[in-house]
Amino acid sequence: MSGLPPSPLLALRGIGKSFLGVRVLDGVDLQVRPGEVHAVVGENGAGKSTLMKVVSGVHQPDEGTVEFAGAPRTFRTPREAQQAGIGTVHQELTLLPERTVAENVWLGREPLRRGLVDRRAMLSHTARLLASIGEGSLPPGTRVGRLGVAQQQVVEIVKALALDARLLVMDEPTAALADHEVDQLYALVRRLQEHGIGVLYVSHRLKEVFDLSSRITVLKDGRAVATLDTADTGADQLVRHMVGRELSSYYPDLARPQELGPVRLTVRCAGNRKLRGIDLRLRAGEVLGVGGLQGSGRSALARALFGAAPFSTGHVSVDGAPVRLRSPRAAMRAGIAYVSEDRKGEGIVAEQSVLDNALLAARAVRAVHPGRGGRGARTARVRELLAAVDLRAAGEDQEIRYLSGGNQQKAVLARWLALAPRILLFDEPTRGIDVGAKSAIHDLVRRLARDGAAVLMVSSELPELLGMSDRVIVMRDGRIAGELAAGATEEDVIALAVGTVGEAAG
Amino acid sequence: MTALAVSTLLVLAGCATDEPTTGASGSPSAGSGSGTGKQSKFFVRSDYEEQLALLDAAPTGPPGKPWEQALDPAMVETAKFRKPGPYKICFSNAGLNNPWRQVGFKTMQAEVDTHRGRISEFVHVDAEGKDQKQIADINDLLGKGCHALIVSPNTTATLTPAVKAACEKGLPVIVFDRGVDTNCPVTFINPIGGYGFGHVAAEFVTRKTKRGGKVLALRILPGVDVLETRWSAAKVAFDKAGVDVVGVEFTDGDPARTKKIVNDYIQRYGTIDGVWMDAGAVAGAAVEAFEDAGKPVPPINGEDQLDFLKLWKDKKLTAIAPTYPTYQWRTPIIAALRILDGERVPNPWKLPQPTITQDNLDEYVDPEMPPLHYAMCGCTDLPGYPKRWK
Amino acid sequence: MSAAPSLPARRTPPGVFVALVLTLAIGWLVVTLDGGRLFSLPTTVSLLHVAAGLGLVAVGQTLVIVGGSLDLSVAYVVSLSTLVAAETMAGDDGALLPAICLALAASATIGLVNGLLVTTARINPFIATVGVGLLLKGYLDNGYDGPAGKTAPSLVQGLGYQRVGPVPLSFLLLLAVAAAAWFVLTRTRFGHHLIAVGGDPEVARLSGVRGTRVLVTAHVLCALCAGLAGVYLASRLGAGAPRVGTEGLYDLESIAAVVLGGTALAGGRGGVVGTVGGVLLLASIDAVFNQLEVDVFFSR
Amino acid sequence: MRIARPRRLLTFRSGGLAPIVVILAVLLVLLTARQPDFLSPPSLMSFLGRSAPVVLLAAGQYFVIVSGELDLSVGSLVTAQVVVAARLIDGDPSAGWPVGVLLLAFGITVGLVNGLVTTRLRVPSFITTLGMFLILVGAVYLWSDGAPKGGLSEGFRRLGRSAFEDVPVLGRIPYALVVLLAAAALALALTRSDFGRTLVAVGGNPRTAELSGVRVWRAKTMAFVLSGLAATLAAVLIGGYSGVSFQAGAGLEFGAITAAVLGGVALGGGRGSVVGAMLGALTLETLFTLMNFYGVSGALRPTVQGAIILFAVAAASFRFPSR
Repeated sequence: MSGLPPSPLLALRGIGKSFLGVRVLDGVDLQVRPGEVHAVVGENGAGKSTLMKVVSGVHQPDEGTVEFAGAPRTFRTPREAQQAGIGTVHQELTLLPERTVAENVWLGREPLRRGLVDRRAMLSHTARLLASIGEGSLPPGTRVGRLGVAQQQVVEIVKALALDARLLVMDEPTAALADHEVDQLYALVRRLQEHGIGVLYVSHRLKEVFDLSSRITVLKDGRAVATLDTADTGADQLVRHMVGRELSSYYPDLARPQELGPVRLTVRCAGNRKLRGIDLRLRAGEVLGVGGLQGSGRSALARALFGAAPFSTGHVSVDGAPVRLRSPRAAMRAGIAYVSEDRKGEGIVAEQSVLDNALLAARAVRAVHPGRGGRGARTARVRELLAAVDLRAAGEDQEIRYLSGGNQQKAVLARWLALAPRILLFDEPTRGIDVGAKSAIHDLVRRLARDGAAVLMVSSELPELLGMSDRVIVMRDGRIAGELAAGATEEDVIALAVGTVGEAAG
Repeated sequence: MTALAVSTLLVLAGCATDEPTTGASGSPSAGSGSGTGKQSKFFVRSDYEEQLALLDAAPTGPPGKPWEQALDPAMVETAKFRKPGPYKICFSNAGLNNPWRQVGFKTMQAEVDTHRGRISEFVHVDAEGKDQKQIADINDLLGKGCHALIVSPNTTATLTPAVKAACEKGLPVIVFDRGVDTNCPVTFINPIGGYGFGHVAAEFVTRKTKRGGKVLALRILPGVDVLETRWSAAKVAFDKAGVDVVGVEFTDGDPARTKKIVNDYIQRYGTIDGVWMDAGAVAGAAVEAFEDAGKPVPPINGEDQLDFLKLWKDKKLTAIAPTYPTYQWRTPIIAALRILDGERVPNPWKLPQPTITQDNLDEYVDPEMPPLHYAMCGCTDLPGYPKRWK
Repeated sequence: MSAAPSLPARRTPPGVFVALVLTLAIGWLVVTLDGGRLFSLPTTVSLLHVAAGLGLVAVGQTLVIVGGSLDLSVAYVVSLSTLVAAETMAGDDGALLPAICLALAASATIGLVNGLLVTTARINPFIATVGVGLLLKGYLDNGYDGPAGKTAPSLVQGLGYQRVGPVPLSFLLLLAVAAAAWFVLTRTRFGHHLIAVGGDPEVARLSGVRGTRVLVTAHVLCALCAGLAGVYLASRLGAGAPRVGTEGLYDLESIAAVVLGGTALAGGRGGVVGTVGGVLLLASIDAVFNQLEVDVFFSR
Repeated sequence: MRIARPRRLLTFRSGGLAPIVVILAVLLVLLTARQPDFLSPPSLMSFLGRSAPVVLLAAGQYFVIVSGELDLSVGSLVTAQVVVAARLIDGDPSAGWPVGVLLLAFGITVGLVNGLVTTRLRVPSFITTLGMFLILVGAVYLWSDGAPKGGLSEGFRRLGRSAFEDVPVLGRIPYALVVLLAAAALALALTRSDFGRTLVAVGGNPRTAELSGVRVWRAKTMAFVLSGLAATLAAVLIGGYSGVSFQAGAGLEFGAITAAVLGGVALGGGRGSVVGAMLGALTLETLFTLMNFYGVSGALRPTVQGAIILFAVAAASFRFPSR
């Protein structure tokens, strides 16, 4: 880190940023030299995305300074950062499929000639830029919608370069790419490097990080814990920097062997667009943790089991009987419940009351099983459940949007418990929930398992995953990369997730 | 524009300002004068006086055939249009969008049928009540080799350029029902007109309503010249007689709206002593409103539509039905043939405009005909009666 | 919101023009069998007149729809514009220019209101423009009892009835306006930004496009086009007509023309060329039906 | 579950009933000031009776709006039903019941088509129902050659026109009011049923609803069917009240939407109550009557409606399905 030969292109000093009192970035220092690919790695929630947004002008830091090209700068909007020469390649593509490559590249700053858009110049500039990064074969007049994802990624990069960018921020650029496309991207990044452009490269995939970068900064809990020269660093060493936190919180006891019941759910050779070759067995009384990086297929697995994004191949059986989980209703009929990771978007109906939210599923399937208890009895049952999950609200008629995240989650849980499900799928059950409510939900999950339910729990929080699960499977690239028994360490999970361990189980 | 808007507002607001302030009892003080508002901008005094004079004029022409009669005719030469038959006659129709026009058009078709030998083709284009379409229609018809063009304009002002353009083509143009702002057509056929209608009805209502009684005026739409003239004549009559017109309301020809309005007025004034209407379409609804409110139906005027005539007869109403006779749809065909023969025709061709009163009511009530039929169709002698009109 | 990249989407859809040719061919056949003539001079002139009125509105509508919005108040703007123009002219050729300017200014103001409601007040464009339309309807119903004003005779003779061969002056005006709109969409920054805002407002924002300003401008231009259509109709009718816009169903037909022309209702795709095709298609269908609806009694 | 505060009956939160009740009360005070006997039983009964169709339509529209859609076809459906009924009955008293059944079937069919095209073909509802509007207007025009034919029998008209006479205190109670009260009770029961509650969830968050096992398409289609049924009932009442006319349903769709919005039903779905929508319709009718009593031109109605829609929608933080 010392004695940098060329002066840094970008220098972040003591960057701090809080959202609603939560410290997301804390005194981050980071420097990018011209022509350097500087990788930023870290667990989910380590602050990578926020850091990138600070650099690209989307967020403004609460403290610390940003120096670019030797001068301190404040970027109030993305546009200001762009004008300064910082281009951003976003995780999701920000292209208009109906417009041509050239039109996309120059959007917002179309070249003018006598007050009119100079289309010829637009095309020729684009062609030149494409040629300069060795993508000359891509015709600038093509509609972006006709291009493959990798080519679109190229357009996205050219769009950033068209600003005469000297620093390129790339946030998970390979998230949407196939393997051979990733190679193309490598080549492209290397050529950028040759042009003296600095690249800030965020990725989950350690392989890419090692392949491309010259230095790596590891973020953990909002701090830059290390900046390492890639050449001198091994994968094990990197993973150790990424994890390694004391397990302080309390988790309920795991299942004792005699508490494990028969196999509830069996999945064989199942797959869909996002998943391949899924084989798993889930026993009654068991909490099966699902780990993996973002986009590895861990959420896709839960959604496939619930029929929200169903398996297109393979076999699933519940309690020995084959089932086809084509829709949420079908899954519900099979006794499966699902708590989504996106509570606001998929979990609650914000403007309805707590009671309405808790009754939603019971009401929805009543049509299927008419006459299963009167309405009064059902409402009474849900009221009991709301009490059982210890939901705190001003009243059952209060709109759920005024409740805390934890109480909202309890209402969602009560909704499912009203159906007495045999299999529960949790995706990030404690995301965005305060500590107290979190352990209450952990207790609830365990209690459900103890009462005979089979639980599958997706979590990106390693302590939670390891603390709650009787068994952990780790997803990578849509497959189950491996399985870990209780007592595994965070390093074990990360190693499987990023793929430093050989394709043990994949 | 604004001035016009404001003035119209004033017209309408006039009903409010002149209206007696409601006391605690809610019953207004009586007979403070007429609430008829400003005179319509369509009102032309000379036309008004002319029409009122025509009401008493004796028609010339074959007796018993009012559609061939003319009032106070001034004949014009048509020799230059003389052509050997048979003829192709074209008709640009403003629309068929109300029962009056439907009855009229059937009558016209029947009239054409009586001239089978002389008319080889009768071309009809329906403008569906759209000015734009009628302009295009007239333009289209000019290319179809018509020997004569009959136009029933959708609106006066907006059709004038198109009719002028047609005249310039040199073929005889006959306008009926609504007029145009040009003298180029060979003749303009219509009955005496709105002033006559409005006047007759207003006189009747004035005469039958007790002194100081409250009269409600119901109008269909603003801006339709035929209807505007009816109201403006009634206004003159009411003003002259000092009738207390408590409201002038537009019904849109919507019976539901009519009933609501009448209902509101009955509530507001306790009783309404006379109803004047500019058209008969919603007269039935107005009568129902009184019945539903449990009030006696006051003196009222309607039109020659059978539902009203039947109601009148069955409920023994005090009523009158001035008409805007549908037999005028026969006249353009007759006129066209005369013009093509080079015979002189009256211009303007003013048709008599009979009124149905208690005395001759029974002649016109035919229980076999549908409720929306117009009794004054002059069609009983035409081929296909009565089936064609059912 | 937008189509998946893999979906095959045409750039300038020739579909509407194929449909146009087919309609004319089939229409010609049917009308001929029916004993009429579809391509007589008067019929052609009428067709082009219908296309001119609808086209002017539809070209404006294209701009807002491409921008991801919509304008359902155009019919009332058209009516209002005929009235403003005809009443200001009052039959006087001298007042021609001020009258047209006033009509266009009134229209532009309504467009501005629409634009601000949609962008700044964040009201759904459908609701916002219907709301504004209802406001205007009340004003027109209340303030006007039929045709008013008198169009300057020179305008009636010129824009209203003058033609070059079978082509009315008004259709040439439409072509000029359409060409201008095409030029704006393809050759100006505003046009590029408008399409981007329609395609994805967030992408446009990240690329530094000022979406509000662009969309408001589009609404103003749309209302201006409707205002121009009003001036044309005033020239055709010789007077201002408070119900001509709604009678002509200019709101719905203009949207239909735009959609037929291959412009996506969600925005971000399409153009003026297709719209003109859509307008001609609708006008042709209209002409064919008009010819067929001509009742001919005892033709031999 | 722990309850910290007692629940309030009328809260001023958005979507609550308090605002519309206050507006209605103010209008009634103004109206009574002008016309003291407006609140006397006979006048009030007749006002309620003749307002019944619009109130019914507002209730129908509530179901559609709360599910996140719009139904613009109701006005044309009312006209179509009245015109069809008149032509089929043509004064024949015995045809009343069969035609009534036919009308119901027709209303349900229109609702089904609206719903299925919107949900299954994923056409935005305002396009679907606008198309339905045009189709119905065009079809009725073609079928009747531009002017209504035939007539309704007295028996058929009784529901919309007659009343229970000589009721103590109230005087006469229009049948229409009884129909309205029955329909309102039914609507209220529906909104409290499983269907009604899930429908609100569908409008509030279709993803959540889908993932909780709700068949979103079915719920929305049912809402359209209910709107079609309400339109049918309204058509019977309007036809009965005033007989056949081409104007029978003109503008009622905007009236119903305005009423619902005025009553606190959020365009975009998920919020509002059917009682609010019905009170909204009553408020709108009161407002129009008030305008009439104060001598304001009826031509200004659209302006009032437009202003209400714009204000109400701008005031509520407005969401709408963007598709």
